[in-house]
Amino acid sequence: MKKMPRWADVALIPILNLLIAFIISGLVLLAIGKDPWAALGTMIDGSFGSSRGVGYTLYYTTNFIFTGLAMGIASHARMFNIGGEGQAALGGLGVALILLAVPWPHWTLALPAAILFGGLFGAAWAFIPAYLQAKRGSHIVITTIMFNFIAASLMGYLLTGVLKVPGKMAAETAKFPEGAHLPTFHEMLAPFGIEFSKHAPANLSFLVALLCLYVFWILVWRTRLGYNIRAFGESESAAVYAGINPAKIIIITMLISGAFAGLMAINNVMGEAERLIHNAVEGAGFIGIAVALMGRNHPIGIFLAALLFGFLWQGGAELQFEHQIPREMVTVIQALVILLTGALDNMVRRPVEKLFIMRYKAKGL
Amino acid sequence: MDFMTLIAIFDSTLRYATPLLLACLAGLYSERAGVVDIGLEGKMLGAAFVTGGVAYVTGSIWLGLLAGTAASIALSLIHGVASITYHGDQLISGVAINFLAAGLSIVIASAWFGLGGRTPSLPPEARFQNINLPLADTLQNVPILGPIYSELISGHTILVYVALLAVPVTWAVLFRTRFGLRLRAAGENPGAVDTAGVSVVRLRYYAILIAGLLCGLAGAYLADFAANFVKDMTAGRGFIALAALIFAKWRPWQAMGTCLLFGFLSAAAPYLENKSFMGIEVASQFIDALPYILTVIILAGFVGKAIPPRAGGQPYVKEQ
Amino acid sequence: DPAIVFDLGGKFDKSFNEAAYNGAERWASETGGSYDEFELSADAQREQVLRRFAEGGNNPIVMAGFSFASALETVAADFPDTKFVIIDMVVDAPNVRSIVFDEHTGSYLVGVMAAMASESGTVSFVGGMDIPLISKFACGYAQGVKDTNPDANVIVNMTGTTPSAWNDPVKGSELTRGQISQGSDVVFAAAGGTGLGVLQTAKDEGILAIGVDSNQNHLQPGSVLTSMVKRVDNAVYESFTAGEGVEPGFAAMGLANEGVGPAFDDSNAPLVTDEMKAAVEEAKAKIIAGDIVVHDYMSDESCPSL
Amino acid sequence: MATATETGRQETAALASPAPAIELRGISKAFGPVQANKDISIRVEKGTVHGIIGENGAGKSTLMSILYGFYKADAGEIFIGGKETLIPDSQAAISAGIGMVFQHFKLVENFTVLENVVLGAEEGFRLTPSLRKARKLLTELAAEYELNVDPDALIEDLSVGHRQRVEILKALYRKADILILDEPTGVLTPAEADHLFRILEGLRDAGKTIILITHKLREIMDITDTVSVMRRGEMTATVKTSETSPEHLAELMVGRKVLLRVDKKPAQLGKEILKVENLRVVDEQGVERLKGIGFNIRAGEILGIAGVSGNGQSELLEVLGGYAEATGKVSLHGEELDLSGAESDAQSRRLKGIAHVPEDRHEEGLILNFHAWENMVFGYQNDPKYNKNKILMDNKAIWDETQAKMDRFDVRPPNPRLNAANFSGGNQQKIVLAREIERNPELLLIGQPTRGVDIGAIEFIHQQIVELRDQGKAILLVSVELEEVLSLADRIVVMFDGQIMGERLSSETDERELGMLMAGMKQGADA
Ligand SMILES: Nc1ncnc2c1ncn2[C@@H]1O[C@H](COP(=O)(O)OP(=O)(O)OP(=O)(O)O)[C@@H](O)[C@H]1O
Ligand SMILES: Nc1ncnc2c1ncn2[C@@H]1O[C@H](COP(=O)(O)OP(=O)(O)OP(=O)(O)O)[C@@H](O)[C@H]1O
Ligand SMILES: [Mg+2]
Ligand SMILES: [Mg+2]
Repeated sequence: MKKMPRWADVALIPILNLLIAFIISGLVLLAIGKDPWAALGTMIDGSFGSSRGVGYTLYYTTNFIFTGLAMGIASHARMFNIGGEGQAALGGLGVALILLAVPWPHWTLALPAAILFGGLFGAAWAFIPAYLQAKRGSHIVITTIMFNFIAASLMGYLLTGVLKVPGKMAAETAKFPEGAHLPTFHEMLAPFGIEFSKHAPANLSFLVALLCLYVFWILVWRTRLGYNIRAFGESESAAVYAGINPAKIIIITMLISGAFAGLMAINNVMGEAERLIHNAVEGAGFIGIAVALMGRNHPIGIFLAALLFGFLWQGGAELQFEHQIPREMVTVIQALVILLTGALDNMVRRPVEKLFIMRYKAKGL
Repeated sequence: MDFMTLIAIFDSTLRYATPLLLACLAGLYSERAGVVDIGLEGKMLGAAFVTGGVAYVTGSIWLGLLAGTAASIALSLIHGVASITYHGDQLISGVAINFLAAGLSIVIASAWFGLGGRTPSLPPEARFQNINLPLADTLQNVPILGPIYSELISGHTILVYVALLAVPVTWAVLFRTRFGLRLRAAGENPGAVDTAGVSVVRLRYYAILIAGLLCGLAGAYLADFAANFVKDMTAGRGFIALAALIFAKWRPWQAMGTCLLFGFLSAAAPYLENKSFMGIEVASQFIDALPYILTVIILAGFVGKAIPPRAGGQPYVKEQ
Repeated sequence: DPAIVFDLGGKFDKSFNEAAYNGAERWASETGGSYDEFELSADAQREQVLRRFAEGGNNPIVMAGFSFASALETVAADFPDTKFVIIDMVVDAPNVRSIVFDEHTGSYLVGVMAAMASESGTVSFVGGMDIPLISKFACGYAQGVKDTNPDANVIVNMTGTTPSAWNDPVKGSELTRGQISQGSDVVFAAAGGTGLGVLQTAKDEGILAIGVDSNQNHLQPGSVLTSMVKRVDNAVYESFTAGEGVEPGFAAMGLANEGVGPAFDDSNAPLVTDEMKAAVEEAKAKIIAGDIVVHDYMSDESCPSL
Repeated sequence: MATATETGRQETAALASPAPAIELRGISKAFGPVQANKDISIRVEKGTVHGIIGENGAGKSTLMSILYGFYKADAGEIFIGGKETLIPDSQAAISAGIGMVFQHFKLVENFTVLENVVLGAEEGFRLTPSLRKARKLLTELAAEYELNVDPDALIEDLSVGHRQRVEILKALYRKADILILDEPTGVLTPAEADHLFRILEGLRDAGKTIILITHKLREIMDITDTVSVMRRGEMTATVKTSETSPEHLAELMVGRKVLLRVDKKPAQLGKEILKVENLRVVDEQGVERLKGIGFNIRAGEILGIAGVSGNGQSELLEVLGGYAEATGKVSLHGEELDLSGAESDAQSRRLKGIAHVPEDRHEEGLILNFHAWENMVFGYQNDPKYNKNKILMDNKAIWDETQAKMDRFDVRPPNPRLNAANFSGGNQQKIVLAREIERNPELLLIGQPTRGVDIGAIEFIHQQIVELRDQGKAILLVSVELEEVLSLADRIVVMFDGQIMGERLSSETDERELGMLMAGMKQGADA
């Protein structure tokens, strides 16, 4: 049965894939006349070399964990939720509304409320596509694409209208009250005598994201609901035989998915911007698709993939500072990483597998 | 709304629909053969960029079209190698292609023209001419039918007619040829194709090559229409085409109907905008979202369940 | 060295950021100096980049865009010895120079020209994303049109509600065609890359267009009536030139100091009549003198002329 | 053999017999580390029917797939008609005159019969002339070999038997001289199977060579000329059918003596468990699939439902299993069940003590990509036994129980962590049975219990069912295997077209009578 040892499967192959992606990226850099080694050094140093770099990397990572989880849970029910972008935007609306509505005295009170409202609004935005899929058979891919566009319009309407601060140019809400300020890493680590940059956006949400990874794992592999979701995702006919109600599973899964996406708002809206700005999601919903796919819908995979993309975003920004490499280069590197680790996996896996099988045979296993 | 306005709206509908339709048919070939393609957007974008650049440099839109199509096909081939040869996840591969095109087009364009993401404007001689169908001028003054013929039907660039023509051609290819039969079978049950002695891999490659070609035309249309390439100029049309494909249940005539409908909603929207300024403030976002809202409503109310090709999205693996 | 930060649209947005970029380039080529630059790709980078530049010793640091305000407020306090220049927004700090433009008055003047150039009595406006800044353009424009020809009809369309609205020349073109079919023969585009499609279509369809931010008259010579330039380039150029000595405080760039206004050059000379020029000069004088009050959309977020 | 002299000419003089239709030499094939075929050699003479038997996973299908160019062998040679032939792909196999009917049909469900037949063998670029030509040829073939199917019917509307005819037609249309059938009767009714064998005999008489893979020894005895036995990837024996017996073959196959008949005591009937009255089912297309049927089952009784598949048995199981809507009255222990088809009914039925082994283990009974231990509670995941609290499942308990059940049912390999997909058909079926039977249900619904299962496992499965009956439980057995129904059931109900054609005690009826009823001929049977 065994084709290769587990470490090769979970570590060696992805690392080889990444290596190839980086080599090709390096070639592209060479082609536009930049030094790839220096670029790599800058990226690593810029994203992990200082506490500020780490703070940025983890901030982006946090966003991608949430959207990755959103995509991941839907995938377990074999649903392709392209709507993470819109759901995260609505999550932001929920967070903003509740944080602006109440003069929060302390974040310990504000955070649960924000989690509740962010999740609720994200879930609500996922509900209609879910309901239409479950009851009317409308394809979830189309409806979620449409709901991304509709969300953008809705947010545009609200942020240039009722929610905008009168007299201000920016399409954004007022700043949230002081009491809604989430501790940043700097504030969190100071009591332990650890010096962390004051000026990095990473905040308590990162811990919430880690918690969500754990919750996701429990949910999918340790609860009955997760069991039902996976069973439904594997085979609808078998699920019906087992008494699992497809419509209910579709709707519940999408609600959870939307809630995860909506939770992203506690990081970017509550934790970083401290107000709701237009287009705050900035494509994280789409990155989430790649994160979940690359992470094989498993929380550890999602975490690693999110970290990788966080690294690319932060390290890529440093490329611009240090080497005047156009910011689109990061998009190219991202594309290559997704392609190599996600879609061209077998290109590396097959030869490696052959090597291992040859070794097994030689050893007479 | 008077008659000429209606003509103008339909005229605009046709132009909006053209790139959608080409991309939608591209997706149709690909998905009918069992290869899901969410990389339509990226392929269009890549083609638009290369078309814009090459047409400017050579002064010939035809060479631009050729090069743009080649670029789109190259992206298709990446999709093919990943998802057909290496049995990779088709969705991941599509996502990657979208990113790749978005990034590379700008990186290369910057290095090439130094205008950032843009390519220089095409002079009129490096663009497609509007084709005036025979008698268009003569018939112009015939009531009703005259304007319909000379304004609406006549006077578009060649790609509009190519897109419209691609619909019956696609139908005929899919349902009236050996190739079409095999292609559809590859998307429904590749095992049946394989055991019938036909290579599934080759069929799927053909399908994605055709998809690359059509996306190339769609991208070239955009570059030609705007007379240059601008960063991210596809503006989500690839995703709308994908939605149209599902809406049309993977059928060519329905695809045309859907793309025309989407085109119509986009074309009509600006006419609906309130003429009072306060009205705009309230309504413009709503008008903007209207096509999407209507799509959801129509989908929920009238279209019902769309059953994709059964083997869609799965790599064909016969031996591990 | 000085440094400049471009907003999310990127330095080649054919519009605002590009104007800033041009100013920086002009400074570099004239003085032979060098500068650092950064194009944002995420909102969270605003504070990061300002800090990076300040720590790196760049001075002054110019940022193009109103969205920098809150990031700048915190960063400026941390680097009292660094000078910052923010364009399009006012930040009150001892080491910050705030430069804002009267887009509405400039737009008024191109409105005057549009009304005079129009034969049909219908003119139009294509905006990019529907945000207050664009409404400010639209509103000034409409007032200029109506004051010149009270019977004129102004059609206003916005391209979209997502950032892709700035980069959709195809839709810009279609919107223009729609406006033409409703009678418009002069179209003002304030829509970034989308505007390129508007200008192109105006040329293809034989009507007149008005460019924005940078001087776009040369893009489609013979079809661009004028451009509502917003001398962001000058603002950047002057800030760079002043160097560390850049003066903190508030600077309003309006008609009086040539901060905004229609562009006249060889490209549009054949299109601009002497009457137009005279009317523009007259209106400009009246606005400067306060005889004409151009309504600023931002003042009450409404537009009486539309 | 009439052709001996002809073929002999091409042969080297050293060979006494004529060139065999097929000869395989030293074929080996590994899937990764699994050695599916080990150095297999075999000769099949022209114009004969050659049987291949072997346990699940013995490597039969793999060997035939290699012959058909579907898989590539790691080593070995293939001779067709005495000539060494390379078969790198199915195209080569087809050119060499080989046709194959796979166990899981390779048909495009939403194509017509005609389209499926011409697929890959079209005449030219345009489809219409090919189809026209195929239609003509199809009519001829149909007449010649009694292979009637409507050329314009969609495959998805056809019964399994008809689909199989399409597969055979596909091969004949490609002028196959050698026809391989992989478990062709696994899903056929006796009548259909008989029909198939008549066809096969006709083909053999027309000079074609046939290789038949089956688990049913009776079929081997009935129709084959020679038979090969495979075990664990190796060819262990090849014998003339006339010189062997079912018992001997079974022993060769399993490696021990196998009981080929069901050994059971007379039923000890208890009180009535299930009562069904006037049950009606209308499907989504508005077709009435059950037309008001009624029957009962008592404790300690196996009620067999015989009938050609597609006559309402599946619907009956779905209704009783709680996931299809129906009207009428069904009572368990006298308590009426809700037939509204509410989605949670499948759960409540289980709570009421109805266990269900579905007809199709791949589509319904198992989640192929779940581990064995997860499958062991499939349908019972809500049982408090498997849950620590309202939210968390108790995986440890499930795991332990799975190990115990796998032991008791001799599931091989007894590894709870293996995915269901990686068990052979017989062992997959044992997992489902272990799950359902070990719950000690009041009523067991069981559909096609031994479809595609090898004889070693069949023996075991039958024993389990009888044992449950002897514990005083009620069993509803649906099977298209008449032999199975006759030997297992105490009482038999025959269904035809959604109705009950008749009811017989199994001790008082025979295959002929039941066969008549299954064909819808009441009078003939009663007479
Ligand atoms: N595609 C495959 N990939 C990996 N292993 C396979 C594959 N197909 C078969 N095998 C392995 O090869 C062995 C032989 O399988 P094969 O299908 O030939 O058995 P079989 O004799 O046809 O069984 P059955 O009676 O159940 O049909 C199996 O035990 C299985 O482990
Ligand atoms: N892709 C695969 N990977 C591993 N094992 C496989 C694979 N495909 C088939 N097998 C194994 O090959 C053997 C035979 O497979 P086959 O499909 O013939 O099933 P089967 O036992 O005949 O069951 P059924 O009759 O219900 O289909 C089984 O042990 C099965 O698990
Ligand atoms: Mg088999
Ligand atoms: Mg089998």
